[in-house]
Amino acid sequence: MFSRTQSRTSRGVAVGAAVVSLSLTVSACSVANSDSAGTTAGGDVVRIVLPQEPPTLEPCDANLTSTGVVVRSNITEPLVERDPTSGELEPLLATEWEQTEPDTWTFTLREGVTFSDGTPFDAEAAAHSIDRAVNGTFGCNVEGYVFGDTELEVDAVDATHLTVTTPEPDPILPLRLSFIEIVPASASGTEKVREPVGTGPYKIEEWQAGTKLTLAANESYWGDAPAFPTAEYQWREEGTVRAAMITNGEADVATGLAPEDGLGDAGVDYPNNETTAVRATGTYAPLDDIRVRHAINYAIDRGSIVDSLFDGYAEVASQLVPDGVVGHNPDLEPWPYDPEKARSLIAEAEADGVPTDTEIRLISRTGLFPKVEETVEVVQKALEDVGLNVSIEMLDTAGSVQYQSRPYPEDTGPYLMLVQHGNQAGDAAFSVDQYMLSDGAQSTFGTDEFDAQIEAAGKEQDEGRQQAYADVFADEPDTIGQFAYIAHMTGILGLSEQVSYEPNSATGDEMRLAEMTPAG
Amino acid sequence: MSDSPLLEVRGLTKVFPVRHGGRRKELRALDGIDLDLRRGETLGLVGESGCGKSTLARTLMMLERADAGQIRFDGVDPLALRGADLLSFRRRVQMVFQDPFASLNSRMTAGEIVSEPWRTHRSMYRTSRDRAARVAELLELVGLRRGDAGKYPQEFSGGQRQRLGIARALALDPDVIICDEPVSALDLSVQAQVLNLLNELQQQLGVAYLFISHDLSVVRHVADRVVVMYLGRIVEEGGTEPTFERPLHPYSGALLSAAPSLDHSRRREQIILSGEIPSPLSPPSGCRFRTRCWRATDECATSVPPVAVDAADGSHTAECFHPLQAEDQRLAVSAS
Amino acid sequence: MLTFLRKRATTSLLPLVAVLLGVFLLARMTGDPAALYLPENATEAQKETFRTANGLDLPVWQQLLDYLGGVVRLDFGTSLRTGEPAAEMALRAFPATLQLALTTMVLAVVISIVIGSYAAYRPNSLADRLASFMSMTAASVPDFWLAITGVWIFAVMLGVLPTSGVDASMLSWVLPIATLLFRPAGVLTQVVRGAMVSALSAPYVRLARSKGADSRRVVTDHALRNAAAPALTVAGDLAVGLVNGAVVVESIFGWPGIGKLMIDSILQRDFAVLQAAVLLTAVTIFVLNVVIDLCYALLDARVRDKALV
Amino acid sequence: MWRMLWRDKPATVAALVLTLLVLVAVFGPMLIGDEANAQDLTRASRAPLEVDGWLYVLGTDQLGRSVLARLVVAARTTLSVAVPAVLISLVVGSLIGMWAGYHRGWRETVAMRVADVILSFPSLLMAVVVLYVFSPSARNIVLVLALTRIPIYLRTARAESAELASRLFVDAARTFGAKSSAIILRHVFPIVLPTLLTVATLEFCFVMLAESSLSFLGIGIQPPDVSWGLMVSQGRTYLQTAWWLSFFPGLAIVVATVSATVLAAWARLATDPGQRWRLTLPRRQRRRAVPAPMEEVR
Repeated sequence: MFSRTQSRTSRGVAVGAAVVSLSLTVSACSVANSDSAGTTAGGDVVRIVLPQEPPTLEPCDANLTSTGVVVRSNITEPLVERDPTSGELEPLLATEWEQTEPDTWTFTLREGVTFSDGTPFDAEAAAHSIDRAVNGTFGCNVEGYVFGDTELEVDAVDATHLTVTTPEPDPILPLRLSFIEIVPASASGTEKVREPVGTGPYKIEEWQAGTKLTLAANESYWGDAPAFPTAEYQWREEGTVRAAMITNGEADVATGLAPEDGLGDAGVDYPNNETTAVRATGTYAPLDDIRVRHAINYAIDRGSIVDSLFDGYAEVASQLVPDGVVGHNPDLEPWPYDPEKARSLIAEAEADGVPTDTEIRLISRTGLFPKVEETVEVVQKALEDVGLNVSIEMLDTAGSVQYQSRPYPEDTGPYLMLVQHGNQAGDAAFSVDQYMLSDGAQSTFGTDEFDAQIEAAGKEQDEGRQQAYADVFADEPDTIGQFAYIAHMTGILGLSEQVSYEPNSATGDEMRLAEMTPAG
Repeated sequence: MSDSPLLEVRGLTKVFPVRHGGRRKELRALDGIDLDLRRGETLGLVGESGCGKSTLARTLMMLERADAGQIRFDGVDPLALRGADLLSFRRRVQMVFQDPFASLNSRMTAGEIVSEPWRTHRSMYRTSRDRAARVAELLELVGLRRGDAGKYPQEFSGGQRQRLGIARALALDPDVIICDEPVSALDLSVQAQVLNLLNELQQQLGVAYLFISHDLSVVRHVADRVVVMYLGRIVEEGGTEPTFERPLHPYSGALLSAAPSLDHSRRREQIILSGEIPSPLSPPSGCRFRTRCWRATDECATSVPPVAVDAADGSHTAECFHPLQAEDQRLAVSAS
Repeated sequence: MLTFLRKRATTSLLPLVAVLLGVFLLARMTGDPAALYLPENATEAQKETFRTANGLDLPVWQQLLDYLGGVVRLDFGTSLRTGEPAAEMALRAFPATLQLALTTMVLAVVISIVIGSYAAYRPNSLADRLASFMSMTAASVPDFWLAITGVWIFAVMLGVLPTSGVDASMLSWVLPIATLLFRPAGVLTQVVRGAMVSALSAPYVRLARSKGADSRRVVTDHALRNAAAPALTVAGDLAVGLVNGAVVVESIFGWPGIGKLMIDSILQRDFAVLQAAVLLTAVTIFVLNVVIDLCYALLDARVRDKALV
Repeated sequence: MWRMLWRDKPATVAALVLTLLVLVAVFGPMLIGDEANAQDLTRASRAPLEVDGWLYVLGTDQLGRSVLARLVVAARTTLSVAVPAVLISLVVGSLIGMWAGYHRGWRETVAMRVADVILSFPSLLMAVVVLYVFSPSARNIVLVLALTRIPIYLRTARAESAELASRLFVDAARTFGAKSSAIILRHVFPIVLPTLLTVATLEFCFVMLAESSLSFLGIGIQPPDVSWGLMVSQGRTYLQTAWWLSFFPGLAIVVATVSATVLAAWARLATDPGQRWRLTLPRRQRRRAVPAPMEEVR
C-alpha cells in the first residue's frame, strides 16, 4: 500500500543509522582507544573498581583515601609499615631503627633497592622524600595529618643511614614516618607530581584520565614478584554499579559497598577502623550545657542503628577508636538508650534557663559512608523525640570541612556534626590530639586539666601509653562529653571468584595488590 | 460646515532604512505627499500595489512615524499630541483594513471585537448594559444581527467579517475612516454590498472616507474626488468625474486604459506600459514616471515636473511636463 | 550568510563573557579551596601560602582580570586537583559527552519522527494513544533511576550488557544512551505528533490529499517539513538539556565526559577546570543555536518555495 | 465546559487524578503526616502488604516508615516546589518574552542575549553551584529552578508575540490608541497562553525531575522533609533489595506529569474557539474529523 514511500522512510532511517554509527566510530577512536585485553577475566590481571578516581597519585597526599588506596605499598613504599592486624611496626625500606638521642631516630636502610625508573634507593632519596613531604611548601596533605606544625631535621649520614631529629622527643616518630612514601631524589621538591616513581611492586603503566589506570609489575622490585602482573583500576560512584560489576564479572575487587548493594556471598566484610560519632560544638547554647550533650547520648538508639540500618555490619561504639588501636579501653560500656532520661535532662537544663528550643543544625557530608543520610535522619528524629529542635544539613566535602575543623566559621549557631573518624595509624594520639585537645583541629571543647592529661599520655610509651589513653577515653564523657559515639564501622568488599584476598582494617586506605592471588 | 479641510497633509514623507546587498539604503515610501480630505466626502486613492498607499494609510493612522511633513486634523497637528489629546484624535480617525480575516482576532467574539475600542476609550460607554446595547446597534447598522455578538469571526463569511470590521471602526463615532482596500479580498457580489453599506453609512453619519484601492471601478463608484499615487508621490488629483474622463497624467491614463471594463461594446485599446516599476530604493530623477512613459523627453529627467491644470476644472491638477491632451484622454477613457 | 554568522559571532561574544563572569564569581562564592586541599589541621600560614601560590589571595576583581588576561592568551589556568592545564582537561572530556549527546539526539529525532508522524497520521487511534502515553511516560522517569534499573536488569539479571565503563565494544554504549534517550525521545515524539496533526489539517495539505497525492508522500513532503520548525526549537532545548542528563549518566556509568568533570570540579572547588568546562559548553551551545537558526532559515526558504509552487 | 471535559475520557481521568493529587497534597499531611516520620527500625524495608494495616500497603522504607504516608507528605513538598517554580518562570519568562517580542528592537536583543546567557549554563550545574553558595532550602530550590527555566518561556513567548505584533488585528488595536500593555494583554497573551501552558506542563515534569536529580547529587530537598524526587533518589540504592522504595514515588511523578500533559492538551483545544468543536464530537467521529476540520468549510 505504501510501497512507493517505503523507500523514503527507510532511507531516512538509514541516514540516521549512519550518523549514529559514525559518531560511535569516532568515539571508539577517541574515548576507548585502549584495547579491551584487560577487560577479559584472565589469570594475570586483577581489576579493581573504586568509588572515585584518585585526583592525583602524589605520594605525599597518600593519606587521602582515594590516592592512598592505589599508591601506598603498591607504587611507593615507606621506610617502615604498621601491620594492621598486630599493630606492630615492620621493616620495609628501613631494616632497623632506634632512638639514638632523645630527640633523634636513626634508620638503617635496605640495600639493593632501586626505583622503578632504575635509580637506586639510598638515604638521600629517603631524606629528600621526608623533607619534601614535611617541610615542603606545596601543601602536602600527609604533613598536616601526621606532623602538624612540627619541623623535622633530616640527614643522610651515609648511603644507608638516615637520622631524623624532632624539636621535642617523639616516641612514635617511626609510626609517623610510616605515612611517608619514599620517592627518588629527582622528584620535584616544589610541586606535586601526578604520576610518581617508587620502589613498590608495581609501577604506573598507563593512566587514561577519567577512564582507567593500569599498573604493571615492577620488574626491578626488590621483593617477591606479585601474583598478578597487571592491575587495572576503574571507578564508579554508585555502590550498586560497583557491586554489579563483580556480579557481572567485570571487576574482581570492589570497595566501599553497602549491605543493600546486593552482593550476597561475593561480599566480604572487615572492620575498617572507622568510627562514626556525633560531635557537638561547645560555643553556642544549648550545646554548651553538658546535660544537653548527655541527653543526646541517651537519646540515640545505637543498637537499632547497628542492627537494622547497618544490617549488623558494625559494632556499637563507646569511644573514638576501635579495638586494635593503642589506647582503646576495652572496659568502657556504650551509653544506654534511655529517652526518658534524656528528656528529663533536657527538662532540667530548660528549668535552669538553657534555651533548649534553639534550632540545632545537624551537619554531615554526603557520601561520608554508605547510609550516612539514613543515619542522620535517625539521629535527627531521635533528638527531636527527646525535645530538641534539630535540622539536617547535608553538605559536600568542601562545605562540611569548614564546619569540621578550625578555624570554624563565625556565627554558625549551635551545630552537631556527624563525623566518621578513621585512625589509620593505630595509635590513639592521632585521634585524641585532633578531637579532644581544647585547641585540637576538630574540637571545640576541653579544659586545661584534660589537655594536660592528654599531653602526658602522648609522652608515654608501651603499657603506660595504652593505660593513659584508655583513661582519657574513660574520663572524656563525664568531664567533657563532646561526643556521642555511634558505631565502629565495617567495610564491605566485593570479591570475584577469580581473586582471593583477605581484607584487613587498613584495606580502605591501603589495598596491597601483592596480597591478592588468583583464586584456587 | 467650514470650507477648511478636515484633514490636511503637507509634504508627508516616510523613509524606511533597509539593507540592500549589505549596504544601508533608504526606501522612500512616501515622498512629499499633499492631501486634503473634507468633511463628509470620500477621497479615492488609487495606485498600483507597492506605490505606498498602505504606508500612507498607516502613517496617517500613526502606526508608522512620519519622517517629515505635517498633518493637520481639524486644525491641530496630531503628531504633536500626547496622552488624552492623542487619544481623542485617535477616536476621530479610524481604519478599516484590507484583510477581514487577519484584522479580527479569532479568539474574540463579535461583541468583544466591536466593543474593544471602548476598553481604551473608557469614557464612552460606561456600563456593560450601555455597551451591549451599542454593540447591538452597531451590528444592525452594518447589517448584521444583534444575536451575532456571541459568534466568533470564523463563523462569519468574508463580507460579514468586513461588516464587523466596519462596525468596530464606527464604535468610536469617528469623523474619518481610512479604508485600506476594504473590498479587495471579497467576492465581486459581496464587494458591491459592502460598498453600498459604506455609502449608506456616509449618508447617515456624515463620516469622511479616505478610500484606498487599486481598483479604479470601485473608486469611481464611491469617491467624490480622486488622487493618483505613483512611487510615493501624488501625481494627479481632482474630482472623480474630471479625472476619470480627462486624465492628465500619462500614468493615470495608462491605469484607466488597463482597468477591466464591463462594457464590452467599447473598443479595447490598452496603453501598455513598458518596463518594470522602478525600485523605490533608487527612484528616477526628475519625473518618477519617465522610465515607463511614452511621452517622456529629456527635460523629464532633469527637473521636477510642473503642475498642469485641467482647462475645464481648476481643481483637477497633475504633476507633468506633457499632460495628456484631449485625443489621448479619449483613447484612455474609451478603454475603460 | 557570512554577514549573519559574523553578526551572530559578535553579538554572542558579550553573552559568553557574561557566562564566564557569572561562573567565575559564583564559583568563588562557593568557598575557599584551601580548606579542601590542605590537611584538616593546616595552619593559617600554610593556607596563606596555598592561596598565594594559586592567586586566591588577591581581590576578586584582580583574579578576574588575571584570568581574563590568561583567556585572551588561551591560558585557562591550572587544575588545583590534578595540576594539569584546565583547558586540556576540558577538551579531553568533551568528545565523550559530545558523542553521547550527538548519538542520543540523532536517535531521538529518528524515533520521534517515525513514531510521532505515524501517530499523527491516525490521530486518536489506539496506536496514537499508546504512542502518546508511552512518550509521556518516557519523558517523566528520573534518569538516574533508569540507569540503575537498566544496570540491574540488563547487566546483572540478564547479563547481556556490560554494567558501565567505556570499552571498545559498542555494547557499553547501549545503557548510557538508552538512559539519556528516554526524555528527549519522549518529549520530541509529542512535539512532532502535535505539529504533524496540525500540519496535516492545514488547507494546502488537505488540498494535496484531495488531489489524490499519495498520502504517505503528503506526510513526508508537506506535513513533516512544516512540523520541522517547532520540533527544531524543542530539539535544540533538549540537546542543551542533555548536558544535565550527562552529569548524572556519566557519574553512574563512569563515562569520562564533561558533565562529570564539571560536577567534580564544583565538588572539588577546582575553579579553573569548572570555568574552562562551562565556557566550552557555552560555546558549544552557542554554535548549536546558530546551527538551529540556520536550519530555520533553510526551512523557511523551502517552505516558501513550496508555497509559491 | 464540564460537558466538554466529560466527553474526553482521558482528560476526565487526568483531571480527576490531578484533583485527587491536590487534595492529597493539601489535606493528606494533616491526616497521616505524623506517620511519614514515625521511624521504627524493627520493621524497616518491609515489602508492600507484608506488614498489616492500610498504612503499610506500599511497604515500609529503610527506617521503617510507611511508604504510603511518605508519598502523601512528599506530594505536598513536591507540588510546593514544582508548582511555584513553574509559575514563577512562566510568569516572568512570558511577560519579558511578550514584551520583548512585541516591541522588538533593543528590548528584544537584550532579552534574548540574557536568555542565551542563562541557557548556556547547564541548568543542573547552575542549580548545584547556586545551592552550594546559598543553602539548599525549598525556597532556594524553587528560585534556582525558576531562574534557570525562564529562558524557555521567554523564547517561546517572544517568538509568538513578535509574530503576533505584526498582525492586522494588533494594528487595529493600535489605531484605537490602546496601550502596548493592553494590547499584549488582550491580543498577544490569550493566543500565546495555550502554547505557554503546554510548555509549562512539560516543564512541570522537568522541574520534578530536576529536583530529583538535585537529590541525587545531595542538594535537593533536605530530610526530614521528603519529596518524590528525594524518595526516588534515596531508594535507588535499594533497587535490588527493596524495589518499592523508588518505584512508587517514581510512579507518582509519572502519573502526575502524564495527567498534567493530557489535561493541558485538552485545555489547549478547549480554549481555542477554532478548535473547540472537536471536543464536542463523539470520539469515533473525531478521529475522522481531525484531518478535515470544519473551519475550512466556510
